[in-house]
Amino acid sequence: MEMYLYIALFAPIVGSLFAALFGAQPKTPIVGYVTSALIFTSLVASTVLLGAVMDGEIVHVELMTWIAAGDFYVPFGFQVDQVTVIMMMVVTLVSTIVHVYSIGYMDHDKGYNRFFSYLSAFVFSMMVLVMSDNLLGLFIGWEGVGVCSWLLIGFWYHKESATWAANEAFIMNRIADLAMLIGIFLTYWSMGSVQYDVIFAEAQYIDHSTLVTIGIFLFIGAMGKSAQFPLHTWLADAMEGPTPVSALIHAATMVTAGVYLVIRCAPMYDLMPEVGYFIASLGAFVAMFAATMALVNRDLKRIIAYSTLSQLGYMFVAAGLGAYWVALFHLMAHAFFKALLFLGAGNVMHAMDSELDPVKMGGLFKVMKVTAILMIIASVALAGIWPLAGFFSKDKILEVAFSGEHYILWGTLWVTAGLTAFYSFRLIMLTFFGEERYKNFGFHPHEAYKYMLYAMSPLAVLAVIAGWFEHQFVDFVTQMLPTFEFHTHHVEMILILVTSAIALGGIITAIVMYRNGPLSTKWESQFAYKVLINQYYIPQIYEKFLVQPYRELSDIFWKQIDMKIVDASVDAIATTFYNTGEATRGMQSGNLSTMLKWMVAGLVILLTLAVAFSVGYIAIIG
Amino acid sequence: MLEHILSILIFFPALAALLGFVVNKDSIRVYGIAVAGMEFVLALVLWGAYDPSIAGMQFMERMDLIPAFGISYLLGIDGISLFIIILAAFFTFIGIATLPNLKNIKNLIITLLFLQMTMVGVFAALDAMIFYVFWELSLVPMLYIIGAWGGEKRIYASVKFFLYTFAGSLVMLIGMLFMAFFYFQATGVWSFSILEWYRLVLPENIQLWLFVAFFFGFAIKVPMFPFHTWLPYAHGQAPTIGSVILAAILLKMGTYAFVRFSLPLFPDASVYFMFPIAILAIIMVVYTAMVAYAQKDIKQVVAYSSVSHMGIIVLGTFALNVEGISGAVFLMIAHGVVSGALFMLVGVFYDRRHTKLMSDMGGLAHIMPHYATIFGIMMMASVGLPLTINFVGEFLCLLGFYQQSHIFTLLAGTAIIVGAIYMLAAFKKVFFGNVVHEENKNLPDVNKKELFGLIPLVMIVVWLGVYPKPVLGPINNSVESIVQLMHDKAVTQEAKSVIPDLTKKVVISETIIEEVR
Amino acid sequence: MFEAVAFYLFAFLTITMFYITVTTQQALYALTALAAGMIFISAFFFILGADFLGVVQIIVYTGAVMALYAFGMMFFDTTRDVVEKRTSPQMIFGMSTLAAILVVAIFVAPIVSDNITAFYPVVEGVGNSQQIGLVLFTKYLVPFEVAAIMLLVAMVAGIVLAGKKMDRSLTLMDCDDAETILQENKES
Amino acid sequence: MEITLNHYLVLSTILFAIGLIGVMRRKNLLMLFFATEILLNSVNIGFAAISHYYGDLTGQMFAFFIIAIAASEVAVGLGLLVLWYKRNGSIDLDMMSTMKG
Amino acid sequence: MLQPVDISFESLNFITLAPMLIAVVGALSILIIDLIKGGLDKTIYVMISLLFLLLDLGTLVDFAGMFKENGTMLGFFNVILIDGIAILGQLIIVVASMMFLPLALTSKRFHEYSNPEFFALFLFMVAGFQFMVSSDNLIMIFVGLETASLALYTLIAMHNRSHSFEAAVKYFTMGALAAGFFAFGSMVFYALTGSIEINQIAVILKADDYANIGYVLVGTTFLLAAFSFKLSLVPFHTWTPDVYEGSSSALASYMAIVPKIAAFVVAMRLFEFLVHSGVVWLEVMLYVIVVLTMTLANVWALVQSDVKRMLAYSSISHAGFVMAAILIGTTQANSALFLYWILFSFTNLGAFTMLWVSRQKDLPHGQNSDHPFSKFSGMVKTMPLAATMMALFMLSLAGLPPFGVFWGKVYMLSAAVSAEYTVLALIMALNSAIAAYYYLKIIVYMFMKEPENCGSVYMSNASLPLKTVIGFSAVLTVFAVILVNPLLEFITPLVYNSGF
Repeated sequence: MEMYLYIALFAPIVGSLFAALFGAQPKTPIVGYVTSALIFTSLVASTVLLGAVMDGEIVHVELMTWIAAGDFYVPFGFQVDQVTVIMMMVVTLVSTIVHVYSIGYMDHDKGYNRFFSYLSAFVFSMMVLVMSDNLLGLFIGWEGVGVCSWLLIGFWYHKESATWAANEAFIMNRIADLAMLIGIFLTYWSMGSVQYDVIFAEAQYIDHSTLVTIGIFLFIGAMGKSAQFPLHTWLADAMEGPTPVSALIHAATMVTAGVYLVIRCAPMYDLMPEVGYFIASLGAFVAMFAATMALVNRDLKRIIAYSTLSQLGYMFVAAGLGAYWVALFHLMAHAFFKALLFLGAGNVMHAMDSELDPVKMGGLFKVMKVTAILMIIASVALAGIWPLAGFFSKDKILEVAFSGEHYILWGTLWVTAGLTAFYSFRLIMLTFFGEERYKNFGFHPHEAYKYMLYAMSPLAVLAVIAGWFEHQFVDFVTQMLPTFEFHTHHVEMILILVTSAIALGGIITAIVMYRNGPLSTKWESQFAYKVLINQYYIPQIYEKFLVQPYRELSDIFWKQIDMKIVDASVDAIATTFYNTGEATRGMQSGNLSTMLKWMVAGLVILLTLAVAFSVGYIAIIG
Repeated sequence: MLEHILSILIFFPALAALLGFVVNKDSIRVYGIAVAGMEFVLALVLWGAYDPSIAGMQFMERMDLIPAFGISYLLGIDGISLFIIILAAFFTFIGIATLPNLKNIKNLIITLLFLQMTMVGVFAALDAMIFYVFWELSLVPMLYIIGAWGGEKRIYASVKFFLYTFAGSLVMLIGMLFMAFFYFQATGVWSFSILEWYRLVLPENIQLWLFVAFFFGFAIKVPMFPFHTWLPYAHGQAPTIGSVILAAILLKMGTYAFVRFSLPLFPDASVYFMFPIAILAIIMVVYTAMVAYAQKDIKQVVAYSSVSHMGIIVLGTFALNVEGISGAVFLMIAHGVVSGALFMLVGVFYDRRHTKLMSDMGGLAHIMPHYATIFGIMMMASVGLPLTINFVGEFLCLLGFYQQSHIFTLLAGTAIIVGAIYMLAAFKKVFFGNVVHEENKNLPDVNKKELFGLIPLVMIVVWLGVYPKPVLGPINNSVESIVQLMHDKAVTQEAKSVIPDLTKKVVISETIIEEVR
Repeated sequence: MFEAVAFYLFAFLTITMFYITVTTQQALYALTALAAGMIFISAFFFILGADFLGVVQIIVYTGAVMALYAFGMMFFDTTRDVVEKRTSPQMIFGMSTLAAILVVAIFVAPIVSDNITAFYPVVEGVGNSQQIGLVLFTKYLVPFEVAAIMLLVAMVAGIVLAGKKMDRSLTLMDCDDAETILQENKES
Repeated sequence: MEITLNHYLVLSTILFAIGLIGVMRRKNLLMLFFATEILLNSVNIGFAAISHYYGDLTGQMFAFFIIAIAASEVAVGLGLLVLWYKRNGSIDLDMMSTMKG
Repeated sequence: MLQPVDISFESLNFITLAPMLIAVVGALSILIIDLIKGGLDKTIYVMISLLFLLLDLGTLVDFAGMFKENGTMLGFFNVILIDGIAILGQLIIVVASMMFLPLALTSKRFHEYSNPEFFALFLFMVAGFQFMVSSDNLIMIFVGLETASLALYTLIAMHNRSHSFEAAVKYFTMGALAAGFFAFGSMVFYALTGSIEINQIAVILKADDYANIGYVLVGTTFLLAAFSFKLSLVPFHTWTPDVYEGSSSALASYMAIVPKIAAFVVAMRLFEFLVHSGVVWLEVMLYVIVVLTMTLANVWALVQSDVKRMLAYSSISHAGFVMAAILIGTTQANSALFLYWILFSFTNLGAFTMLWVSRQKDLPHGQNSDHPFSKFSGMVKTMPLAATMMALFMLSLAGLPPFGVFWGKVYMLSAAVSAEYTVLALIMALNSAIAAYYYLKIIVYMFMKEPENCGSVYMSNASLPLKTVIGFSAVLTVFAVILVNPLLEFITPLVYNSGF
């Protein structure tokens, strides 16, 4: 099995390096094929591993030592267990689809080769992230996906907005990464290792406050990657990247890494329910918060991005409340339908010459039937309508909240479910139905390549059926993760009905409201709209109170402090000496009389001191 | 030959430099490459012959120079110095190999070979006075390199560099003389041998004073805030080769000296000053990173980033545990490679356009993709991406210091944020966007000569990032012996508790430790 | 009593003479006053029983040195009034007076010591010159000879410096001229 | 009213101070040299007096050597003056400040 | 009645006088040769002088051997005192004089060397200095000092140009004043103790327990002023730059070494016991003077525009540095004094000789002094080897390891540190840093600027002997580290046995 593990792990990087060989050249079609094939190989290997794990075999290998200093020892260790293998499946599957899809999507881009190189590198990093058997290995992947995300967001680096967004994403993630590092440090110094098996075994013996600190710091790390408030702004901006990237990285895989971390550290978080409750509360808040922003946004991809954010909030609620398997389940389901949604959006963009404002579209159903259907499936799944995947996973989360008697959380999520359905169908309606407004803007939309659509189809299938395997899934992952005791059997059906009702209500409202295209611009002047469209003014606040002061402070540090104080004081010492020299060189007037006077003066001074001293001496000695 | 390999390493380049006066101007480049190459091979031989399982000094050489005053020509290396020597040889080699066409190249190459002598000498010396000799002597070639081949304010920069470091090291010299005097008082003989000094246990108040004296010399060299202002000038004005060597090797002398002198000689003082120095280090990290962000000249960005990274090294050194110190030593190597490479990269553009202002660049990724790629890799290494060389060092430094203080580590850890900010901002300004300057449109990408220098660096960055053991292992062994020595020598209870006890390993402390009255 | 009178008289005279020497505008007055002062000093020597010294003082100073200075004065043509720019006389007098007061403040106190012994005691009844001679040619033989050398040096120096050879400077000439001069010297 | 050694020492000091005045005040080099003679002579009085009061000949010896030194100095000094005068036509020392700083 | 004097020849210890006599005889023979046959070339006089000095040196070396067995030697009624420091002083004087002589063999004609009297006076001067250091009798010291000084004034003037006359007159006049100080100071000590022998004075003062502190201090003040003049300590230094500038570079280099070491030896005899007597005043004064001299001289050197003048100030600073040894007063410090001075003399000689070989007869237009900094612009491009040499000497003077002066500096600092003069040591060290600036200045000119003239000017005065001297100094400067141990092993016992 080790071989399959290595294949699964290293196939993507081989692809990436292969693509990198052609990096600076114009499009080389073979690059796309080879990388896709290698990712597919990885998928196959993962599937084999899945089989093995299902048979109860946990694969654990140690490739080689990485860092060993003092008592600190970290190897390159990989472990394939139930959670890992699920993640591997999700990652490789979505990646394979995105790769194939990208062959078409990036067809005309001159950075074609580069793109595949980055994309495969991302897959590799993600695999490292999920497969590592220790926190530091996870951190490798963690940073690796960060870099790939930076590269891919800034893929069209001639665009100012793209590079800006890339940097923002990277830096924001770095803030969280620092917390994560601190968490790792604390783990090491309190438990003596960063290996999962050691720390999970050790966790219950250490000081509770230390454990809580570790938990909080690791979670802050997760917040960055999963774009939780207040580190969420980068995700929407990250939509500057090519759409397949958004599908893969900013929907299906990377952003869920935070959730994965919490799930992975379940044995630890289990010991600190107070932190878990905090996680859940934050998750619920973000779910609602992001959903509201999605309501009014006029950017196709950003809407989906906010939706992602919102769904991540759901996952955190589940994970925080201890229902780790539910979180993982929603993670998986979400990966499928959200990737599908993004890829669909990609098709639309492709058709519309990269136009993203749904207000300028409308009636696209006629020209892009398949895409439209795929996106509708994804949206229905997202909205959580039976029998699609989203229904099963989301419903479980609400149930979890209810079961833990966290009614506020439940209420929030419940409302959010309605909002989710609403904005999803607002998007669908604006894009595919109603008046064909795109004609006013001179677009000539066309359907995407066939194979792109074929590539998307597995996702569609999964978005539909994934939920049906809930029981098998539960059985499988709870071999490792703790099971969650639901106390809601008596109200289970009611809950389902209530939830489905609000989802359906949201859909119907959206359809009704947007059946004739966008709303009038009148309400755009309303306060609520302004707040939402400006993302609660948070980016502005960041710009004004963090970025700008930082920039100005840097300038002050350089020009005022470094140059004018620190450096100038050094120079001042030198110039003082020099100026003393200049000022006193007149002493050497070259006039003999003056020289003689100096000599006598020296004598007189010495004499004065001598006499003063001897008078003093005599006075003391007597 | 192996018994004298250190002497050979030191004096071979110097001798070659003298002979180089005879070599014809047109052939001097090849001569330089050949000599530096041989030196590099010798350094590799040294590595090959080095026994990583021994923690103490190896390849020791001893010759009495001034027995009446206890000065002897005493050489030896351990894991800490070995790799810096190799790095020095390596950078001189690729530095000479990638030299662009400058005026007076003969003088430059001869000077570089002399510089190489001093660099190896500093790291191989085990006698404080010999150490001091090379330490000071290294200023002269650098002075010349900056002053003669530098930019507009080169004279100001070079003289500032010289005087500043010179002044600092004179204070250090006083410290050394005191140390020798205390040794004399304790034993009745003069000695400047560091190994002999290691055996001396000093009372805490004396340690404090001596620590401060040594600190001045080292801190200016590192350079630590607020003694750092010579560095931006030196880097800003120096030619590429000067910056490369300065950043890669010369700065490391300061931090190396902390490990070699300050820690084992004054363990109690090290504990006493741990937090003040940590505060300075944090200021270095954050403040200079912010200053770097404000720069308009790409070379200044890299220069300030050097200061920032040196802050982490200092912090790791004063973690006073094996993890931190090993990390610091490893980061010295790492930072040497990465900042050296970054300076070379800046030089690549400078050679083409004779400007270092970022406003004169922009969109270079379109024109020079290979350049951008290598720069990108080095930048990522610089911001401490895992699986690159810097990460290992930075991680261990911070990890080590975390044992001493959580909050300080958190503050210093912001390095990974602020570091990313200025680096990414600079990268964006240089490489992203559209090409706005007409002159830039036809710039050639990196050529073979430059690749010859850069590719090995990229390989090292990745290799040691993925598999640091060949380097980290020996470093770790030697650091362990130092930490144990510190623990054994510590006088105060506080120091004993702060510095970990590693009694499982038998180290130098077996030797008799003598008390000063 | 006689001693006191003599002391104060000569002290007054010497001080006056020397004061004139350093303040007068007339070089001739200065020279004359100096010579007179020297003679009065020799009077002290006689009072103090240093007859030999007194004689030497008169011969060397009043004879040789003064003659030399007189010659110099004629040479330099300084018989007329010397115009000197005055620069802060207060400071000059102040400093000197201060120095004098300081030293005097110390010197008014008697020397307290039981350990002073005369290493070369004055022998009663023997002529001063005889005693001097004895000490000079035993104990101070070497300094005496060195003093002779010193006088030789002074002589050579005087000759070289004031001599004709110094009139034309080889240092300032270009090489050819210098060679010619040397040639001439050789021939002469 | 006995004349003690201190009287002579004070006299010597006063004369020395007068000599100092001359040294500082004189701009004519020749007259400056006079002042240096005064300095040495004042010391001679002191030596002779000490010699007398201690009954020791050493002081007289010193005075004797000082006279010799003074004489030699005059020779060399005048030689230099002659040289200077021949070159510059003046012995005013204010003329003599071509080197300074 | 007087007793007849009965003196055995052996008791005179005639040998103690031998070295000086050789020099005197040499001087006389030169005068005689000139009488017999005039117009001889300078080379013959150089060689004769060298030979005599060699003889002189030989005797001294012999002495050093004898000294090791017998300890202090007295001769001629205890007027001549040969102890360790006398031998060391004489050795330095003679060796430095020997190194000076080849500098006369320039390719250009200079006035002084064409006069045989120059060499005679030179040898007299050497003898004078030798007398000065080998006695503790104030008369002997005074007479020796004056002999040497009078000769030196003449030698300066013999360069025969306006500047050198000015220099000689200034030096002479101030020297006369200093002679007055010396005489007065001696008188005070004589009044105090009835003796003019330093050892005797020390004994009597100690017996009196320094009861007449006022007298002691006044006497010390005058002597300190007199020696400060000789050693060019602030504020008695004012003659130094002018005299160095006025005299030829060769003589300047000589003046920076020999008169000062002679004065140092005497100062050591004079002040050492006073410093150790617990007269705090002297310690404080010396401290202040040392610090002022080092610092101010450095500060003034910073602003100079002529290399020679800069070197003059730097030599003041070096003297101040070395004076610290007398303040510290331990055996190590006094050994350091000699070590420093020996090592300094080579470097100093080299530096001044570099100026000497570049001496032009006619100053180009717009050049006011012999060696302005701008003259050396871009020297490395036209005369790389010469520039390297010059840089070497400058770096050595700056105290950069491993060159000569550095070892002296280290040993001196170590002495300061060992005697717990920490602050002084720090000031000394930081002064080296200030000094480095002006030494660097010329390096900057030579290596970092563009040439303004063709390179020939730097060698305009060169000849084989001069180049040899430079090479010799350079070799000694570079490989000084090898010399240090033998020197220390030679110096320390000599100093220790002399009781310092």
